[in-house]
Amino acid sequence: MSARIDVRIQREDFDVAAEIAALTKGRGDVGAVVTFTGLCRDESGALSALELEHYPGMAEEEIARVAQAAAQRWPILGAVAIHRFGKLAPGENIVLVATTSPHRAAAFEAAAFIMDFLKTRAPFWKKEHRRDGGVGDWVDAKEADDAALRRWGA
Amino acid sequence: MSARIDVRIQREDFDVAAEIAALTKGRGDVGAVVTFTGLCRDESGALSALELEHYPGMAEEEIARVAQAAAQRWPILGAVAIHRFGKLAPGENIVLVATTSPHRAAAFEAAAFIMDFLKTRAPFWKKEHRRDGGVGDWVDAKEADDAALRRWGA
Amino acid sequence: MAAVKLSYFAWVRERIGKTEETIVVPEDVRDVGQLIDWLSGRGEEYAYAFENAKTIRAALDRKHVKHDAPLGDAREIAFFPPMTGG
Amino acid sequence: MAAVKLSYFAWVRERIGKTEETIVVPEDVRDVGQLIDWLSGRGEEYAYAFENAKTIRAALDRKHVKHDAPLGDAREIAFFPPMTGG
Repeated sequence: MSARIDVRIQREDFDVAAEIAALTKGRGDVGAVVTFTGLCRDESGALSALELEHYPGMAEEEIARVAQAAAQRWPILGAVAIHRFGKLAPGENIVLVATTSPHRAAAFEAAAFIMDFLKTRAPFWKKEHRRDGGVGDWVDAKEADDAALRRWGA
Repeated sequence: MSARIDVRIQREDFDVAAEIAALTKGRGDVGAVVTFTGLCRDESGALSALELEHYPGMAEEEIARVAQAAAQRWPILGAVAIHRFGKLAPGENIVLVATTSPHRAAAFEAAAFIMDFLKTRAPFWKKEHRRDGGVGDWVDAKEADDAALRRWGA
Repeated sequence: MAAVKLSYFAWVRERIGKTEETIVVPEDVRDVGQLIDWLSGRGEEYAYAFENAKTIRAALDRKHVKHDAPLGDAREIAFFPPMTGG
Repeated sequence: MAAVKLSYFAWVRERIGKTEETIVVPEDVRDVGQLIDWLSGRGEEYAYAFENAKTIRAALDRKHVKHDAPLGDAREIAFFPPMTGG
């Protein structure tokens, strides 16, 4: 099965419904669409924004490699990954991963796999801006994110 | 964590973007939204439609029980499940499950859990309408769907 | 036992030829399996619907039950094939 | 070795005080770890950025590599902290 893979790195917001429509329109073989949307949290009101820095060029390439790996492992029909950069307020979208497949298990697993690897391999870094006016710390990488990779045998 | 659970059984289509907006609007604690959309496939061109029969009353109650079980097992903030009935053409939406959580693992697992149990417990039945004009068979329940429950310890 | 509403769905409904009916369950019919046996004796259409009794699912007052579940004071009993929604 | 473009991101960039620079790597600096050691000797800002060398990630021509990766004929070498996207 040859999957259509689409990766975009952009400042602007994305439209989940439009991405689902692009993956499914005019075809009768898609039985399952899974989307993951990651949003900026306010950390109990402490944060005014997250600033996302990325490595242009490598960010696209690395996420595409992750999506290709998912397409080799599961019979998915398509995958879209969009990652935003710049300063994002709480409640704003950060990342979208959408996968399509004839059946649900492949769509679910491929989407979770892409997110797990994207988290630890895509060259993005988050800096906190605090509501009290200070520029806070760079967000630390989480052990839980490395642990999440182990279930995929990585 | 008390999750907002919303179950609807309806003939009309649903709007994934509107459901995501309803789950996330005005709150800073949602870090992850997972949606699953199940669509009518055409089975390589053989099908003209699926006709979905359901048990009114029990369908809502049973899906709500499944969603409540997910909310007790994972720290989700909200869950929406919408299941359509009536005659649906290939490419049309059948079912939507959307879950929200601070972190991605709970949202992914709760959505997959709800779909797995909905498949084998929600009182819906699919009848095939064939493109050659005949009314085909009732779709058989799949062993794979029962197998999917085992990973949740059921 | 009081009058009980029976509902049928999918091919169980098609084989029996009705969506629902109200019956009075005999005293000696105490659980779901016994009700299926008793219904099967009511006519060819019931015998056909319940010919593979093991595959038939049942709900008492809109809750899934096994065939050994006592009917108790259920008001609504439904019979249907394994579910294929989602 | 030819001129190589170095790129720095996140707090590595902040500590070094520049986003990128072009350098000529000495002959005896053959892998990523040796390059980190050599850069650390170029000034306080580099020493600070690389003080916990083990936590620093590197990419050669936009591909993740470990510290024992030979520099080879890479044209672009990047240093950054563990990623926190998604």
